[in-house]
Amino acid sequence: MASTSNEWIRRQGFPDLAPDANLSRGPKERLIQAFLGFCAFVTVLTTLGIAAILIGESIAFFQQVSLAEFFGDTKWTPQFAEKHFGIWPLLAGTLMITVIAALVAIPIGLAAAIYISQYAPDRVRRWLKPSLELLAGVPTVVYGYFALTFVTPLLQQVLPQMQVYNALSAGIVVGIMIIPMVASLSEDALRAVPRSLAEGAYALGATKYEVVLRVVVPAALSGIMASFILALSRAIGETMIVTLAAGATPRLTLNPLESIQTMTAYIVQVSLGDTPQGTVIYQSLFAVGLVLFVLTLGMNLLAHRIILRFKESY
Amino acid sequence: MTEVQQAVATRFDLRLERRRRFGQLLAVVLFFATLFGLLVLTALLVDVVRKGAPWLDWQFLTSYPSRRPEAAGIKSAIVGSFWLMLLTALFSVPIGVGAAVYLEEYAPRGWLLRLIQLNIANLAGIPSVIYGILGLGLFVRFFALGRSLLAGALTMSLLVLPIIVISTQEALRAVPQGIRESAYALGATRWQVVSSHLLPIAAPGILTGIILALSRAVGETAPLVMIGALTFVAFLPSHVLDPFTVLPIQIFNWTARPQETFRGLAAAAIIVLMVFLFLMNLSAILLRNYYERHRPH
Amino acid sequence: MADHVSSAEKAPATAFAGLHRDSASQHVQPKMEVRNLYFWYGDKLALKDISLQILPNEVTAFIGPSGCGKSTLLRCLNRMNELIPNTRMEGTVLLDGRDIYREMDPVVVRRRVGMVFQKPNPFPKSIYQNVAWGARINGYRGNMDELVERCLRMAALWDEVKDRLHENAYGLSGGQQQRLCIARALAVEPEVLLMDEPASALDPIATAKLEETILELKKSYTIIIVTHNMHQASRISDTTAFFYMGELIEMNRTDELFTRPREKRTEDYITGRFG
Amino acid sequence: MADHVSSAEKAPATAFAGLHRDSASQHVQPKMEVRNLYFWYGDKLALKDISLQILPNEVTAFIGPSGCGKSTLLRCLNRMNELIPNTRMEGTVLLDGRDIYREMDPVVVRRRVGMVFQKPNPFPKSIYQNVAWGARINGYRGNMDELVERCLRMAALWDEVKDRLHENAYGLSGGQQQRLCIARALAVEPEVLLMDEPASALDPIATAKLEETILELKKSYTIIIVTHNMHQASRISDTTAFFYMGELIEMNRTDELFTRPREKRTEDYITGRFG
Amino acid sequence: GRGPQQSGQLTGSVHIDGSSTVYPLTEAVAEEFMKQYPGVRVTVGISGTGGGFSKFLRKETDINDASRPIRPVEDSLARQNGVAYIELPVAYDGIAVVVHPENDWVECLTVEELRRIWEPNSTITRWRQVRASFPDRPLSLYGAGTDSGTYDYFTAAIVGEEHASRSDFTASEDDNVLVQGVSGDPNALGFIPLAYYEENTDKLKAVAIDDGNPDNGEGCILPSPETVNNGTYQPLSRPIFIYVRADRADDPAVEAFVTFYLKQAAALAPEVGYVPLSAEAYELALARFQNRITGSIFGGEGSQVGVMVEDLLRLERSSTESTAE
Ligand SMILES: Nc1ncnc2c1ncn2[C@@H]1O[C@H](COP(=O)(O)OP(=O)(O)OP(=O)(O)O)[C@@H](O)[C@H]1O
Ligand SMILES: Nc1ncnc2c1ncn2[C@@H]1O[C@H](COP(=O)(O)OP(=O)(O)OP(=O)(O)O)[C@@H](O)[C@H]1O
Ligand SMILES: [Mg+2]
Ligand SMILES: [Mg+2]
Ligand SMILES: O=P([O-])([O-])[O-]
Repeated sequence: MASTSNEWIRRQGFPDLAPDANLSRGPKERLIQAFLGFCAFVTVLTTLGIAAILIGESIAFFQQVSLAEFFGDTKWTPQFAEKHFGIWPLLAGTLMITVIAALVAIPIGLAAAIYISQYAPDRVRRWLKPSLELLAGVPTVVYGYFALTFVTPLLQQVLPQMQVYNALSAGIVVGIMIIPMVASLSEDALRAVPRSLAEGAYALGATKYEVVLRVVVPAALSGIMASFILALSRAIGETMIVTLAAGATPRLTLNPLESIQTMTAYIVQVSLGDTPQGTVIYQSLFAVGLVLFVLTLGMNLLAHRIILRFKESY
Repeated sequence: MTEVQQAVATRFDLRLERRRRFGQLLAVVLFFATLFGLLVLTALLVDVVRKGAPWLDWQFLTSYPSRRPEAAGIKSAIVGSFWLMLLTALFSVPIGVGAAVYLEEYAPRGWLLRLIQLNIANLAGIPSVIYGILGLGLFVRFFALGRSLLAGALTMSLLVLPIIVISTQEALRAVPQGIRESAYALGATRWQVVSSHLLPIAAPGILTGIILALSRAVGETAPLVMIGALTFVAFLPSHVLDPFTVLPIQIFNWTARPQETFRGLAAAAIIVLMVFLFLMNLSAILLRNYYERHRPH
Repeated sequence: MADHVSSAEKAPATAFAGLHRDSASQHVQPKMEVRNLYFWYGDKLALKDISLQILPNEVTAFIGPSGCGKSTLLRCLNRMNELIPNTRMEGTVLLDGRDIYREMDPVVVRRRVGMVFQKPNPFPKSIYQNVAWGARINGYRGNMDELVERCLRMAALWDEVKDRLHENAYGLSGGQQQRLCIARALAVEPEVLLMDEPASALDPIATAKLEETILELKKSYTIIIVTHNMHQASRISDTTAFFYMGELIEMNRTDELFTRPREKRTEDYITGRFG
Repeated sequence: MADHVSSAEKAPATAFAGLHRDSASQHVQPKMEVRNLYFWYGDKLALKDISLQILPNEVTAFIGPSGCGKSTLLRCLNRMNELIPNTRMEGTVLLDGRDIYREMDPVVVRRRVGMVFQKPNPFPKSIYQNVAWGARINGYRGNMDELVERCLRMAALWDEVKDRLHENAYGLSGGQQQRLCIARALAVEPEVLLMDEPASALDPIATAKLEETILELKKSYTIIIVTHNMHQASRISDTTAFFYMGELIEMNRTDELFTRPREKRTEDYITGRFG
Repeated sequence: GRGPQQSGQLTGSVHIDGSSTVYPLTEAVAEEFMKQYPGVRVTVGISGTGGGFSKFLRKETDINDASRPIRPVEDSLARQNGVAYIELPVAYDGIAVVVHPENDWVECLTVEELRRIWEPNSTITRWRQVRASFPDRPLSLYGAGTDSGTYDYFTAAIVGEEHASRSDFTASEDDNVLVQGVSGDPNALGFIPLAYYEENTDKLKAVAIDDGNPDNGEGCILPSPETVNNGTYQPLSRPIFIYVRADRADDPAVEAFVTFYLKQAAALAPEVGYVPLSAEAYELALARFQNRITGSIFGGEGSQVGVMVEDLLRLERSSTESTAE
């Protein structure tokens, strides 16, 4: 009955339309839809590819190093004559960097977000936010040398016992690098708080800071939390800054003045280094990569859950 | 004062002066916290410019790398970065925009869509070294592309894909629903709605995302280190399977050299990279500002 | 039995015969027909067992308090409801006797059943482009300039814009934009025109102009208009349907319904006791 | 001379004397007074030379077609207009004879002139917290539990929520949320309560409850309510002001205005000829 | 076509990867080579000796830069993959033991003292424990990254076993970072490639080494190009290499490059901070290349400490000549 509409058109005296040329399920439409679907599928393939490569090589690694050693040992010395494959020193290094970065980025980033979204005049805001985002565009190699040749000597004047490579300055600079991320995402969350909430508070005779700190910020809290977590997962994955400034000494320590090694720095070290392929040391790179992948995956899932909660709340 | 007011005054202690002072203090603190980020950026720039400016001249921009700092330049790195960016755009833009269009406008809502969405959000947070591992295993080794421009660009494309997808989705979501509805109500097919209305209206937002994604690609070092990008390349690539070098790799290499003078070169190369990134970001800012002013209501 | 939605009346033929028994159009074939329509947003039932008929070359008004389902029903008439995720529909909608959900392509349905929305939403293109676009994508082969002029004239907008056809449509006032949207809808030459509170964003003068336009259009089109303004409904419509909380309470000739409502709720509503 | 906005009447004292000549409240001091108020959004004039007076312990209704400036004027009465960027105001607003823009702190003004918005906007906190918050920041020294209960009772919500005071306010229905917002406003013990279409998001039952609440509150507060529903205005208000395109067309005792409008435009509007 | 080529007409490409230590020398050679042979495209990458070998043995590169001889596991992989290689020493690299310039107590250390400091599970944490005459100050140790050829060789030379060392020292893959470290710490003791010391003599102080073997110079010897070249700075000087894939050696571009390399290395090595081999050694190496002699002069056993490549090459030459007779 495809011709009914044509018949109708003839009856109605509108000879100029060709409605059947334009169907929602025509071959052109199908082809386009298939291509677009494929594009979306590429993102799935990427994840599968990463998982396949990391898991594939990690299996070879875990055939030689037991899971019990990997998670039980407290030393990570694959390149020494006496080899230990305990992931904890690398994890500890990574977490220390992340914690220090968080201590820098969270207060400053949040303060900047609040300032930009609630205090800055509109014109200032339009330039301020992107200028801050410029900080995120600085290549991390540059940050790495900044940490090593600027921040560390500066801090050593206050803390003379600090080593040249240390978690502290690397962590601080990683923190600086993720400030724009915290600021930008938190600002989005703050601006997404309906104006009506702020107005409701003002109408009760609240001053600006009461509206901002006690109504707007709490209302955006889950969005803000999500921005923290996303920024921290970026800190966990940061590579060049820690490679350059935090040293290459896997060490299970809580002293931020000492040199440490993170998971990412280890991966770069091995892939740039002397290690022949096929050895257990080389394979350890993938095992560490897998841990890193799982860790950031966990963080991202957590952030996602928080964002979902946040969307439902108004 | 009326009676009512007096009655109220006994029950409320407004402490207006204190509240106002605290509010002012907070505003100042917030302002300086914001300033801090900009100050660090300034310190970083000053530090780099001080070290690099003496080396920055025409000869530096138009020479190949050399063992002698006076003769060394970043011609091949600039061209390599440029090609890498172009090729990355070539792969990531159609796929990223296509994926976003599919997810926003075509995909049936449901668990599969949510899963893909979650996956994309997650990809955006995966460390770039891991993309390097993927690129090495997949493009360099499995597809035997070697350490070519193509392998590098494909790796970078995967890395920036989520950025493009997410920003395109946001731009599409910002298109007023009324535009979609009225176009469909005229008997348009999906693709007609997407191509004549949604993409043009969302274009500034999409472009902003693309610019940010590409500036990420230009500044990244770790994934290229992982796939083993080359350091000394004293010729310009002539096709996509040619070897290449890029600015961050050249910077990374120069900073590791024993001679102090090479660090000056590295700083000069950083200036070039930063100017480039600055221009990219600037265009993104201008676009976004334009967009905010000219958004259909 | 002028009240054609009593629950006993499930057979549409009867319903139809019932409704227009007293009108001149008794033997006219309905242009559109809705049979036992249910609609859900997620789990929430928004329309409950709606059956009604729309006669050709008439203006039918849908009235009822906010949230009663007027817009939802309107969207079901040209499959625009399918664009809203997480919704479900049951029942049948016929256009010239054919099932628009089962026998027709949605693109074709929407071309034949045009729609004008509550908020004017022109495309961010020139005035000319706004009108021409729909015709172009539908493969219009005639003279485009003529078509644009004809549609703008029908929408009573031509004189105001004829010198600025290539300026952006966003430069028009709200009322002009709304009439532009009507011209745009007319350019694909629909048979039925659905209008969802088209005057709600307009000032009184623009509203008056729009109402004139509607009365003019009625000669060639079948028009369904949603309005929350009962005076408007009484001024321009031939038939009025009153909805309340997802149900069709009463549908009748407009003068009849406003002067002699059969249902208590209709009366309460039109006399302003709620809403 | 009951029409107190005729352009000859710039002197507020005369206007005041004029308005209530026929009412019992002739010698009552006005609670609020607006003198020659102009308001601009950017370049657009939204209010033009408004002068009027609000009597204590009365309900004053602002009516008029959409966009006529009702909400804008309301915001000028407690300096909420200052939160909208790119706006400008001229003229004087007095509260108990004091200029709220020149002689008072905006924080104090807003505590004394409370506001309830068109769309219910509770804080995403518990019901209890919603009511207590405003009192707490304003340094309330009494028993908070008592205050919360009293306010919820006044807003006719206590019985419905007394068992779930510590649940999130977002779990309430729209009507309950609106009444919660009223309770929240009452908790800072304002003298004047501004309500901007408080019933527009509500169903008929919730609306009826709200109207009862307003009539109850009138005993202790001065209330100004914006509404687009003329029936509502006639049901609950003592005085009604009709606005049209930024101007105050007519203000009078409600029964008077609805039965014997002095202006043609008022009559057209209340009889539904436009809007 | 192995006939003499007009240098300007020669085309082709040479892909090199591998050690970061050898990189500056190879880069210098490539730069000069491409001036003379503009038609040949030489690329040099850095992925470490091990990473370079893994590419080399997959036939992804033509030449591998190596800061140590090939390892047994790599050698067997080469055999498995059917990759024959020509091993060519190209220069010496010294490893300097350095301290902070304000350090006025240490001028010379013996290999035995260094061993006690660096051996696995060493308990030495203060200078006093190294030698009684040293002050009682903490000792902080800096060393090349554990994944570098420098670290491999240092441990082999000092402790006697590759990768055998204490693990509580500050390591970095980046030698500049080590320079920063030692120059900022008055209690530091570290080891770095000689080139990095030579560039930073104002910030660092080198320690002389006494290997207790009078045959190669008596007593304490300071690191310098001469002492490395004449074999008296022992045991902390080592040869660095390039490995050429035998199946690519006949490629005119590769052949021209390698020949150029061996002829120019003597002149270019000092420019980039390395110590040239003796003229004889370069001749022997060139002969080795021309004769396409494959395999490692170290027997595929990895680093050997304290040998001069001249000696090994001479030895090999005489043995091949004797078998040829
Ligand atoms: N997208 C949606 N998702 C969920 N519920 C919806 C959605 N759209 C409408 N509803 C609900 O369906 C019911 C009918 O809505 P509809 O928009 O059809 O009402 P209406 O009669 O057009 O009202 P109005 O006069 O306010 O436009 C309402 O209760 C509304 O809350
Ligand atoms: N934030 C704003 N920026 C610019 N113009 C505004 C703004 N808010 C209101 N206006 C304009 O000012 C005029 C008065 O608006 P206002 O909201 O006071 O009308 P209203 O009488 O409350 O209408 P409604 O019944 O629709 O709420 C309108 O023309 C409106 O378009
Ligand atoms: Mg509606
Ligand atoms: Mg309003
Ligand atoms: O890069 P290396 O193998 O020489 O350390």
